[in-house]
Amino acid sequence: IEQMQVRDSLRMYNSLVERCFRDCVSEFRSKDLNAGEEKCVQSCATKFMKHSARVGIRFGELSSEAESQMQAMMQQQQAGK
Amino acid sequence: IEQMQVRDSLRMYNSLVERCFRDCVSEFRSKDLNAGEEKCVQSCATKFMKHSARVGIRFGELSSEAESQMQAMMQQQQAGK
Amino acid sequence: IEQMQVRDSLRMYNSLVERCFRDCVSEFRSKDLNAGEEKCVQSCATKFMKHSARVGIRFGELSSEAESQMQAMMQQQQAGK
Amino acid sequence: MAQAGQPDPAAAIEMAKQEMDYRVNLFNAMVSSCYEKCIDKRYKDGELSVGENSCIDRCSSKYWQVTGIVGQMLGAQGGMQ
Amino acid sequence: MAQAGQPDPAAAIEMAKQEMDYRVNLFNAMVSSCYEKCIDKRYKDGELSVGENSCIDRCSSKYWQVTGIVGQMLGAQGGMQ
Amino acid sequence: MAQAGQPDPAAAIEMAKQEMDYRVNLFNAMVSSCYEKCIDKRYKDGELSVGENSCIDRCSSKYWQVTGIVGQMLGAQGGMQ
Repeated sequence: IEQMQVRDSLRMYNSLVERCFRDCVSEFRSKDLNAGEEKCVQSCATKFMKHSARVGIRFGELSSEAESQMQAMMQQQQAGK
Repeated sequence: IEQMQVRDSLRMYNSLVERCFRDCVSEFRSKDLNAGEEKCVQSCATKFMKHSARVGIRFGELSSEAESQMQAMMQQQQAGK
Repeated sequence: IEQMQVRDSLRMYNSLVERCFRDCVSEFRSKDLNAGEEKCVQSCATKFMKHSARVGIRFGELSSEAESQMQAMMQQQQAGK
Repeated sequence: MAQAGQPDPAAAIEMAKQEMDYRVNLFNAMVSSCYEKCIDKRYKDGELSVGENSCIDRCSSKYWQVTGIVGQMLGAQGGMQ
Repeated sequence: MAQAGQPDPAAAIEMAKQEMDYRVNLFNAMVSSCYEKCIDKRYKDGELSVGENSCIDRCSSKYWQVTGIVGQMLGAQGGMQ
Repeated sequence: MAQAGQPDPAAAIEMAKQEMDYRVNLFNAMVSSCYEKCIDKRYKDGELSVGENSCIDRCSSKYWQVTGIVGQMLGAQGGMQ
């Protein structure tokens, strides 16, 4: 399970890099990032992490809501027996 | 092998959700799906499953065609020895 | 490890097919590829392999550069102790 | 000696893994789908705007509802082939 | 005591797994590629039209041919690095 | 008897696998990202032009720099949740 978490965070890191590269870098006249690209990558990465964190909170809420609904339903079924 | 099938059907389920969400939902003024979005998601899911099923049939035909060609070739090689 | 290499080359093969199909085939009036599509797929696959090979060389260079920098840094740290 | 209601530990671990795998994939899909729908890609800075934040909340909720609709449809027809 | 033509069981299972993994990936790629090429995304209802159905058949066939061409090219140069 | 600096072999193999998995994913992402940015999709022939070749070199270098920036940012805040 721990290995899965490492694998998943590496996967997320890879997808973050891919996305911010795609959105921020589009000029290939030199082999080094220019100042604008570098700043864009930093903003993109920060934004992506804040976004992920917020979705994570919502995801947790929605999951536990669903779980309590499930339990309420199962109790009703028990009572109806 | 059975585990792989569970994993693969979960993967397909995830990709179906992703696709139908992307194609059907594009307005975020409320937190609930409106009637049009809901209907769109249902049609999209139905269509996707019918599509998958049809590709599955074709895939089966093409696979077994390829296999008989392979066998015919191997028999020719045997005969040519 | 060997199994991972097989898996990875199969994955690359699949992504190559997907990409060249997407870029080269867009007409479905017959069930066989026409001459133009076939030539396009061949050029696409050749180009993709040459591209991958070149990225592979650069990737190797960048990796070993990074490694020597890392080692230089660690030696500095040792010396500074 | 596995009995109904008392599955053997290996199978239970396998199921827990798949459950977690499924949840991670769902979360990742939600993150990237809502990123596409809600985030301004100009990246002037690393902050999420008020509009982006409320879009993320609604998008997460709608995405969750889509998984519910699709899940019900697949359940109704006895899983997806 | 593995002999040529009589591989040991563990290796055979591993090969069967990879073969199946490859086929599942190929099928999934075919499904999503042909979905993009053939399906009308307006989702008025859940039915596939006559045009969509015949497009799916031809698309599957062409996709299969592309895998053949690419496979031959990779085989000819002794696998893909 | 695992001691600091002398991890047990199973964990070491697991780490090596993850390291390799990470590098393969990074390489694949670089290949496809730079393909999108640099390659002319008309596929008149299978050759890479001079412009494409130099674009690939610069793109690989910039992609590598983006992984560095993002890696530093994630490291600074103690990994990504």
